[in-house]
Amino acid sequence: MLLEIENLTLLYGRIQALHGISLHVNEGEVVALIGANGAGKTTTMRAISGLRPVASGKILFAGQDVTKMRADLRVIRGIGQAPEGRGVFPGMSVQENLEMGAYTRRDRGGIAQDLAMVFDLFPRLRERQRQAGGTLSGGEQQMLAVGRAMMTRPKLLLLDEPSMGLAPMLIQQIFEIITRINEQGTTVLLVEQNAQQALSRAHRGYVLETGSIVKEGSGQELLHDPAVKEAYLGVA
Amino acid sequence: MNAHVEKVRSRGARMRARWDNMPRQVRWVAIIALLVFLYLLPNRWFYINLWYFRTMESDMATVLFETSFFVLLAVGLNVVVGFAGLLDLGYFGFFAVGAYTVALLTSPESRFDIGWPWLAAVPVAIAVTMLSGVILGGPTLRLRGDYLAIVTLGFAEMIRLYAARNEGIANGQRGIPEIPHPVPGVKGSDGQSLFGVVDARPYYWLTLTIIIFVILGVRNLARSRVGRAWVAIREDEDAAQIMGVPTFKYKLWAFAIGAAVGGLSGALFAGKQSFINSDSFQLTNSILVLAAVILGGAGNIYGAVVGAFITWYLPEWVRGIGGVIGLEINVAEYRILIFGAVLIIMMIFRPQGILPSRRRAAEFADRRQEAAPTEAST
Amino acid sequence: MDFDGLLRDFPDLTTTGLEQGAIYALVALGYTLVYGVLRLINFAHSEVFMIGTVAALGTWQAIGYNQNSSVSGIGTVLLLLLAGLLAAVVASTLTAVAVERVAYRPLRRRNAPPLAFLITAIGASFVLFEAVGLFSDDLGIGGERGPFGMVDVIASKDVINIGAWHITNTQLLVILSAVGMLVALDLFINRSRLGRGIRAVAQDPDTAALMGVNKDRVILLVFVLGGIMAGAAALLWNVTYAFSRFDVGFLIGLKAFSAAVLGGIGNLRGALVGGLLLGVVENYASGLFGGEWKDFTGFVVLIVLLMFRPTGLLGESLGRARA
Amino acid sequence: MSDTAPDTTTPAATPQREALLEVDHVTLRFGGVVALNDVDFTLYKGEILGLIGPNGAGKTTCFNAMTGVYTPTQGEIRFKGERVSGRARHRITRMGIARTFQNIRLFPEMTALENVMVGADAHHKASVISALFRLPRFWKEERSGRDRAHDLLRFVGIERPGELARNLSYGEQRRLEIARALATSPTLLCLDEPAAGFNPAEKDSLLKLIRKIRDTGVTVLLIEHDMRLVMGVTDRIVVLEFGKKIAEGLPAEVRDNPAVIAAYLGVPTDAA
Amino acid sequence: GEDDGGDSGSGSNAACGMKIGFFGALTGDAAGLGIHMRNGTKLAIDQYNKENADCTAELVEYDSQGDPAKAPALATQAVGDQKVIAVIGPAFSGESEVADPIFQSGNLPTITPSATRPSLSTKGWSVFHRGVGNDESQGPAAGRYIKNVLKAEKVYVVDDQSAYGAGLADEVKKVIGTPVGEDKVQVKQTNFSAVVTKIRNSGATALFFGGYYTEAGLLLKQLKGAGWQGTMIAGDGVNDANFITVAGQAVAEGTILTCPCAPATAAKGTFVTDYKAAFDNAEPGTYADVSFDITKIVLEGLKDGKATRADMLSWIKAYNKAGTATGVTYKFESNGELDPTQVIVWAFKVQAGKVVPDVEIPKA
Ligand SMILES: Nc1ncnc2c1ncn2[C@@H]1O[C@H](COP(=O)(O)OP(=O)(O)OP(=O)(O)O)[C@@H](O)[C@H]1O
Ligand SMILES: Nc1ncnc2c1ncn2[C@@H]1O[C@H](COP(=O)(O)OP(=O)(O)OP(=O)(O)O)[C@@H](O)[C@H]1O
Ligand SMILES: CC(C)C[C@H](N)C(=O)O
Ligand SMILES: [Mg+2]
Ligand SMILES: [Mg+2]
Repeated sequence: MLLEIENLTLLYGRIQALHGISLHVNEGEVVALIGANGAGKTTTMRAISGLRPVASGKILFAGQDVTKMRADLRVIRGIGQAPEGRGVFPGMSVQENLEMGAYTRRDRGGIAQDLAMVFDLFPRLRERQRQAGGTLSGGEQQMLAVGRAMMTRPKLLLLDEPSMGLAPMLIQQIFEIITRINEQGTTVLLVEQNAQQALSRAHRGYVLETGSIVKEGSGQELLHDPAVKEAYLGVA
Repeated sequence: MNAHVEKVRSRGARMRARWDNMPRQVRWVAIIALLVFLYLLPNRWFYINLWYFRTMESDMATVLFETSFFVLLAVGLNVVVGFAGLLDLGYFGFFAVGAYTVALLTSPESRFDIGWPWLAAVPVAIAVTMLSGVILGGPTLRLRGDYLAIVTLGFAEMIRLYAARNEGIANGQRGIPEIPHPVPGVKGSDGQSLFGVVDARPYYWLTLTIIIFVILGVRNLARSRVGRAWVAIREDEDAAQIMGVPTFKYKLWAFAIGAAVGGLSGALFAGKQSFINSDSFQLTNSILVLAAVILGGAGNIYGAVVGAFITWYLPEWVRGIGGVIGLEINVAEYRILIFGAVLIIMMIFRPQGILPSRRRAAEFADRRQEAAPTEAST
Repeated sequence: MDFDGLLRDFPDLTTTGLEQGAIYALVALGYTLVYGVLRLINFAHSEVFMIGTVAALGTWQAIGYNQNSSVSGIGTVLLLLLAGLLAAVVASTLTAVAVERVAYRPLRRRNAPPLAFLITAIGASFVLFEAVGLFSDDLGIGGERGPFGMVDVIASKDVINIGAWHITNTQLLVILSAVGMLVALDLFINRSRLGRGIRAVAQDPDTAALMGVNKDRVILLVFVLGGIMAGAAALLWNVTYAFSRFDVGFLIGLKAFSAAVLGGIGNLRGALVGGLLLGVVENYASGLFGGEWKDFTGFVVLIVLLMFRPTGLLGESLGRARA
Repeated sequence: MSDTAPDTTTPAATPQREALLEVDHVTLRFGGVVALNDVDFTLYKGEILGLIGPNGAGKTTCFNAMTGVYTPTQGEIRFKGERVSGRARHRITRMGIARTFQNIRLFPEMTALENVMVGADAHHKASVISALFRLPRFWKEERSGRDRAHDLLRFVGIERPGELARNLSYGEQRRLEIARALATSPTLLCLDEPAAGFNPAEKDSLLKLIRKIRDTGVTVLLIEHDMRLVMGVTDRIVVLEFGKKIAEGLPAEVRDNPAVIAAYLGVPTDAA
Repeated sequence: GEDDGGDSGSGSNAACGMKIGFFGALTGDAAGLGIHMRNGTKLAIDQYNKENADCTAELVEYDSQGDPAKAPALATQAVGDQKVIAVIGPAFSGESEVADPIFQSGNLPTITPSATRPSLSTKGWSVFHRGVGNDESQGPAAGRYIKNVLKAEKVYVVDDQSAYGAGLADEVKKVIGTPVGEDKVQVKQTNFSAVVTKIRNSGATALFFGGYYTEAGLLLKQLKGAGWQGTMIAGDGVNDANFITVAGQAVAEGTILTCPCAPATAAKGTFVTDYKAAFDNAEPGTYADVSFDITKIVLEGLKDGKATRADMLSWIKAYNKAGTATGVTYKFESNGELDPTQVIVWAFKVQAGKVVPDVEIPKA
């Protein structure tokens, strides 16, 4: 098990956002986390990457307890994230943003190779190499955020709604990319509103409702679960 | 630790709720009692019984007067910094404009030598200060955040440096002496003018009364569309504009109102002190007022009052504490040092201020929760 | 207005202005670095500088050189410079780090609102300069709150004389070292990995953490860099003016902060440009209108310039571009 | 308030259409980047117009030009026959254009109710003086603004008016943005990707909300990448690519336009 | 303070338990000057108290830091304390302009040992007395010294814009004619590069500085650093050992300092030895002797039973006796000025790191 979460609770001021959730991700899997607005998906991601402190519970990564570890140290351990809201460094060029992704890496050769790969995946970014991140369009920033997370070469890649704000054609593409990196050996935890796509590509999935996990199963199981269908797939 | 802070917060919230829930009459009685207390405070027969509270080394009434005009300044600056979110580092510039206007119009030693009575000069001083606020704000309020801070600071320094010049109308470092005291017509029981040199009580009463009126006015503004617009500007100026808030106009209003209050306190200061020179307007003073506002809790009028009280009264009170606790050292000398340390400690333990506005209290409570994990790994 | 005088003195006013400006610039770097990363005006930075001047002075006195000593021999000069530099840099850096630890870090831990930091910084500033003011008598570096005279390390001599234009050895030293330090710092921030980390924290601290940047270490580093620059500035100040006082940081701090804003706060090169410009403009104003207009004109230029270039001469660079 | 899906081909195609907003050959450059290139279209009173196109096509830039954030390099934008650019932003709002943001920009430390009241204040006249002395006009406006804000919150479905905006969930925040924009009493409401981050069920309720808004007489301009939503709610669609308009027409026409398919939709499996 | 009344219970009719204020800079940039005067006053009171152990007087210090802005609060405090029967000071002209009107309204008599701005005696303050000559004697004397002794042709004049510095510079200019250049600096200024450039390039061989020692020291240091070779002349505000501390010995060497007083180090009687014994072997500084003598005026008044401010005021006005330290006969004119026949002006010189008396400058 690469990631294991036990009984996690998290507070925002007086609001309890997570009510003791438990989930796990096995090495080599794509796991999808779906749920309505405000269900706590992003909150879960932030807890895993260490951006928010948890109130109780445990997070184990590769067998090690990382519950209280600083976020930057978790990155070194191998957790990479493309955050919700993209988090592009507005004053850095596209290229520098991508290089930031490789901040903890020392292998120059590997970095150059990955940079080329990201540019191949998103030709738009290559065109805009020197443009400041802050002036990119919404979708361009989304590409940058995903590309940058890939540059960290994580063991576990956390993607928070990577398709948000992308044009239909690109949505298709981004899911293909996710499958591809997974095949190359990266484990992926994916939060998506596009549940159809997410579940059909995921090995397993969890459904989150108001801070609790209400369902789990293989991607296909969930995809065909009538309740899930009604709530998240929009097949009325 | 966290649990402790949580408790403090909820205690504050609980007290606030309890106050809000009290019957109207009870609240009125409490307010009136407080006011009576404040008006009685500078009388020797009254404060002499407040052993540890009163100032031991300096004249209580004088300290109270100084504190009160400092409170007035804080209430004015709170409009600018606390409500509209404009960081003004040069608030004393307006204070100086008010004081100099009065001095020039009233003092026989001024270049104009027209010798107006103090009372007649006050409205002019307020108007001139307001105008100077508009003149400064007009071209500079479009600047954002910290740029505005340095511009206001520069403005205050410009006024001070201009005043420090010998040849200017402000008489340089020599300043303008012999500014008349307020309302010479009003006589005290001894037949002397009530507003004299030695007895500071009338000045305190005058300032206290003014503060009450200013607070009422500012409160009305804060609880209106004007106040809402200020908060919106503070939160997200672009969004406010697009929601139809004429941001520039409201910022200018905040500036002008703040300036007017600053000018008014400058006028009071000149009338009491009867002398001003450029040294009375050092930058440190602006910074002290700002510290008062933030210490008290920016955005809350009563916070500003409490903050200003602490900022001014505490160091004066510390002066006399050496004798009380039986220490040989001259505490008076260390009072600024102590005050600096108090600032740090207070802000560490109550970063949102002593009496934060409800809004900011809530904001802080949430932010605190969001602090990221800090422990390094094993 | 004295146009003839200005014309006559123009070359010299320029060099002395650059000399003063170079010191402004080095101190300005501290403001700009901290501002760029934390979006806070570090009010205590003026004291970081002041402590540097006092430390160098104290060291010199300890080695036996006071205001009445005369220094001869290049060896002694170098020794004094080195000892002074070491003392100033160490003292300034320690002060900067102490300020971060005492006045900033606890607040950061609590996610305090930005204005709170302003106040703790002001508090720290009060404590530092009051302490030096009160105890300088006991420390033997000057009377209580009084001026501290000190040894003139480098007897200044004209090294370049072109007509009416004199440049002294100290002026050359001050200007060149300031420019050199800035170039080094600029390279560090823009080229090195740590430098990129600093910029990342400046623009988006949360995301920077997701890239593996240790925020606390970056912030510490920023204070250390600011302290080093302030320490160097303190030494150069001592060499030029051979004088200090408990409140000497106040005006320099104010000017340096103005210089940082003038050049575009958060922008390193802006700090240099702003500092030099401010130094020179003030001198020209003194020449033209008289010494009493010096500081006044500095602020006028600042305000007028900001009205036309609202983010300073070179704009912001470390910080977020505001989209 | 009928919830039946509308026949997308019929409405608003009638001839006596009154132009509300004219984008008149607008070009906008950022240095070398041409974000808008001679874009030209008209928005008619009472319709819902969709603005779509690939990422970076210039849609948000177009919004920004309409709301006074940017000034066109060439060409002009007219609202009710009057030029928009060059006016202060708050005046543009008072002319009747309101918008939401692609990245949510509420006043996070104000309550939901206060957020909406700020919008409602756009048309209030009470001066600083009348607020200072609590003159009758102040009370009148304050009461009507509050009532209107409560109505709007109910309209968009937010149940906790006293909650701070920052504590609302993402979806609620998006709806609050709409309520706040509506409070300025706009004739034109511009929505920038309002469904981003919504799941299909939530998108459905948004779709109903947009129709409800149109039924109150407000014209709507909608940027959205979700084709089901766009096809389901808009009357007409304008398509941008690389800052140029490449198509304009009824939803059905646009959907089948080969240029649009090539540039934007891709293989049409995804679109509902 | 608010003590209970002191009991005047001694045998004679002397006024007991009264306070004498000293008003001047005890800390800060110009503290060097203030401290010597305070010491002179303290010495006088201590001696008095030793002789009258059963009926003492108390010294109250009002540390103004020489800052006019700090003066009103302190003056008000002094006026408010009815036990304060007279004030020695204020020491500087700037603070006098501010504080004296307040003393006037409290009818609290003052004798200043040092505030020399001429106009102080023209404001109609009946409480004002000056124990030395004013700058109408000091300024012209300095001017004559520049013309007759230094024989400088090209003189530059700089002042610090203070009530004292600017006024003194004006008096000097009246005598020396048009200077080659003039400039103004600010109190607390530290960088004088522009002024330095101007002075150096003007070709001036002498500089008159009107102001206090810190700015003077810094200015001179920077001037010499820039290669200027001329001589600086300054008034009593610079006449203090601290000037040399700021400027450094080498730089200060040869500077001429005036004072409307005689050298305190050569004071009469036992003053110098008493002073050294009382204050750590320190040499008495400028005006220490004057302060000592004028304090004794007040002390004699107390001894004579003057227990109210009004009585003390008439005592001072009627006083006519030579001081033991200065030898000057203290007799005040109706405007508070010292009897003009008693006014002397000395020139001092910095030599080998010390301020030493040079010559008494002859009148006119
Ligand atoms: N900074 C915050 N302060 C207070 N409450 C918050 C904060 N961030 C999120 N919440 C609340 O926590 C709950 C979970 O939010 P979260 O962002 O994790 O949801 P989500 O599942 O990612 O939703 P979405 O699909 O809208 O992104 C919501 O009720 C939200 O209102
Ligand atoms: N300030 C700017 N400087 C330079 N280029 C800019 C600036 N603002 C936008 N651009 C560029 O203009 C183009 C249009 O951007 P815009 O935000 O309008 O796209 P969009 O159609 O809204 O895309 P999306 O669907 O991804 O949000 C983009 O390529 C963007 O990089
Ligand atoms: C102590 C003296 C130097 C004071 C000076 N003569 C003045 O009038 O201010
Ligand atoms: Mg989310
Ligand atoms: Mg967009």
